Amino acid sequence: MAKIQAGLGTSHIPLLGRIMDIGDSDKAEWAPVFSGFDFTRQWIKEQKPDVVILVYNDHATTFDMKFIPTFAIGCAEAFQPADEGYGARPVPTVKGAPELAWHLTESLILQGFDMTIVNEMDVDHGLTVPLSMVFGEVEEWPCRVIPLAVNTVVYPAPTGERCLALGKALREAVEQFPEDLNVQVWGTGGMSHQLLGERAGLINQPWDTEFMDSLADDYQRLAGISQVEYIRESGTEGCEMVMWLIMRGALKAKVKEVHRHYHVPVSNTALGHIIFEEEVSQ
Amino acid sequence: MAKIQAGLGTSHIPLLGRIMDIGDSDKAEWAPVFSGFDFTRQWIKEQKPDVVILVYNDHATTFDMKFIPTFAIGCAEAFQPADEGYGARPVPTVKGAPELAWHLTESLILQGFDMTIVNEMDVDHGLTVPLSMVFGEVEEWPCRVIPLAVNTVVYPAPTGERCLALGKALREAVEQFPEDLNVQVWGTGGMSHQLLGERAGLINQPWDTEFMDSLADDYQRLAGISQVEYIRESGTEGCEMVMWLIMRGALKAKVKEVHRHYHVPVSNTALGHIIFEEEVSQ
Amino acid sequence: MNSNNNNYSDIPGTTVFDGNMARKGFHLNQFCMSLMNAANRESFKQNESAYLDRYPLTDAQKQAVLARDFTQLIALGGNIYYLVKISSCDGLSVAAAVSTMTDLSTEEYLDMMRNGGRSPEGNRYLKEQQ
Amino acid sequence: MNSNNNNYSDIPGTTVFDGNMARKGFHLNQFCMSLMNAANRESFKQNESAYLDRYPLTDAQKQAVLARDFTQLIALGGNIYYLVKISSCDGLSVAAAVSTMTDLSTEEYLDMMRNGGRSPEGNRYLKEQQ
Ligand SMILES: [Fe+3]
Ligand SMILES: [Fe+3]
Repeated sequence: MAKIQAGLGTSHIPLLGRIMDIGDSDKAEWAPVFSGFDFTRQWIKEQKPDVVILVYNDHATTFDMKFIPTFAIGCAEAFQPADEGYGARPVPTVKGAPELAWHLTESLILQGFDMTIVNEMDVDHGLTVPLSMVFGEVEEWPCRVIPLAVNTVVYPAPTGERCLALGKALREAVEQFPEDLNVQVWGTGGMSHQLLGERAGLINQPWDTEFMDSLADDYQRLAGISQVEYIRESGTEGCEMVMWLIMRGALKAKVKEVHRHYHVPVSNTALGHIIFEEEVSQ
Repeated sequence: MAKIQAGLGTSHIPLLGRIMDIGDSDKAEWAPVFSGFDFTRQWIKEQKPDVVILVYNDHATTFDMKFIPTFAIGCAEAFQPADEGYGARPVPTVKGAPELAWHLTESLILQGFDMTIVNEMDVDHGLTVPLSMVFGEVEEWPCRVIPLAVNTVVYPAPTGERCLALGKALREAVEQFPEDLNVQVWGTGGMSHQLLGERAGLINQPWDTEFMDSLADDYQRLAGISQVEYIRESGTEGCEMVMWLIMRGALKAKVKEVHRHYHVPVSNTALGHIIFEEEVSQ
Repeated sequence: MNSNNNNYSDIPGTTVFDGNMARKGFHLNQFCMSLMNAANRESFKQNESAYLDRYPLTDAQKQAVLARDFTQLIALGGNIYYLVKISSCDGLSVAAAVSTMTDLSTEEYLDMMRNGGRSPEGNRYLKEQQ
Repeated sequence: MNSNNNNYSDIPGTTVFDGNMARKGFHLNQFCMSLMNAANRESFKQNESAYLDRYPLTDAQKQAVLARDFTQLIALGGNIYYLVKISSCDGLSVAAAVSTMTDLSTEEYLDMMRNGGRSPEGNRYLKEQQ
């Protein structure tokens, strides 16, 4: 049977993709950012996930103002890195896991989640930057990916409670899939940032730290944070953190934090990264 | 405050729109079909709804295989009748109710429904045929309409329970809207029909009758019917009946059936139509 | 006949348009969708094969479109709401297209419908038909 | 400044992209979206006004696009993820575009970011700023 035993949270800052793509990630000035992923790149080689359910938000790339799905699940065979206005990122095609994705879709809808099924889409930095940060520069992504796009662009985003519940339902669904697959869920986005208005550039380090401190054990409280509170405390784009709650919901109640990284700033944003493992029962 | 005091269920059979559009609806052969709406056309003049939340499914018109939303709510100012392959129906533009629609969207998402927000779309026979059946031939539709599109084309459709819950949540949301508006919810689609395979043409009259008999009081049981049971008993397209449950969920527990009409066949389909009123507390 | 492999595969003469079928039929259905556009319908009518070559369909799918073999098109992942865009293009009614999948002629099918449609009796489970 | 009228309208210097803003800015944002296409970017650069006339924008929206007045564009319903498609087209970084909405120069803004960003202290409620 398929199983989930680890999850990961990370910001998905476009600038970091750009830096990797132009070959600057080894430069000393970026060491404080990229060194926080050294552990991760080793860890992922040991974990060898077969499939990553990658939770991210589309940034006006595949979805425009016509249709704005709250939760969209990518069931396609493959997803091309999107041209976000300066050509597509020179990274490999993202291979999907359509059998598992359709299984999840069916299970989630029957569990009462109102998914939008996506059979064709390009994926933007929200999805490809986490892959780059975790896997580095590779010829092929070493796992298949199921994109799970969450609306955080148009108010309101789904609530924290709803995201936590979606994570739990995802786990249920994964555990019913007959193939032996090592599945990970990644929550991406955040941490504090605000890209507009006179208040642009807001960063709330204590808030971000508190969020990461609470995610292992006190996640029920985090799920109660409203979007208005996220905006007030951590900026208009701070509500992307609900996507980390989907990852957390997909893991057991007891998890171990095996890695953490926090850095301010990357362009307009606070970068956060965390890794959880479950204890594996033998 | 806005209120809901009546609801209506009806099939949305494309042929009936066609018959009206070519001016044949007065012909004797169609009397058994259209006479069942005589009561309705009088009734709607007395009811004068300001807004109808019209629950229907898109039939590969606005949504293709790329994006398939489970629940999509139309927030646009207006919706054009779609060209479904032989020119658009010669009926008026459908005027939206964007303020109420956005209010509902926000409320539904905060209540845990994962809506797809739609800001531009054409509407097919699923939406315009019920308008024609109820209002007849008019220069302008006499009310505004919020399209609520439900996926019933790709398996799985949302469950009956989920649809009933969505109806309840819609009522909650409507009742919180500050403007004095008379809102109706219409559930459309069904009844038994199957448009494919060796079993095409399936019609289950006892099943349809039982469904209409149970909708006022025994709707909880109806909500437990699985899509597989709908398909087995009332044909592949029979599961459109879940959309009537959204209408039922939006009404009080106690309702009065004030009208019913049933006719077999209209082309491939059993036609069903029902009207419920709530008792108005003075 | 049906093309599914699931808890609805015991329903006779019925294919449920599920994820498996949707995967098989993605390009076939998107081709059908293109016929919603009048200019595309014109191109298709002028040279069906050439038009079909614009889409990455399997040979079996192309043959089935050319032959208007709806039974086969359903088995190859076509969805009926998409497929009727082909028959509309041909000027056929939905009922006429649908009837070709049954063992009845269109006239017999319409007669059956006028007489109340196909009964569910004996049509719920494959095993009833053995 | 903000353009909302809701329970988040007491947050200083912040406009939440809600239904009201989405309605106001629908065509403005769809115009921005069109700049994802290289040929469209070329046409826009060649004659901005003519290109803008393809979209049913208000005069104020057109003026604000021409003036690259992001503060105004946000107030008129623009969403930042859409608006940066204009500044990308100009070859500006997101940070440079964003900084124009603050009372800082781009250099001062980048300095503030390097020093840990804008503090939330005093920036949570309008009333704190009076
Ligand atoms: Fe983001
Ligand atoms: Fe229908």
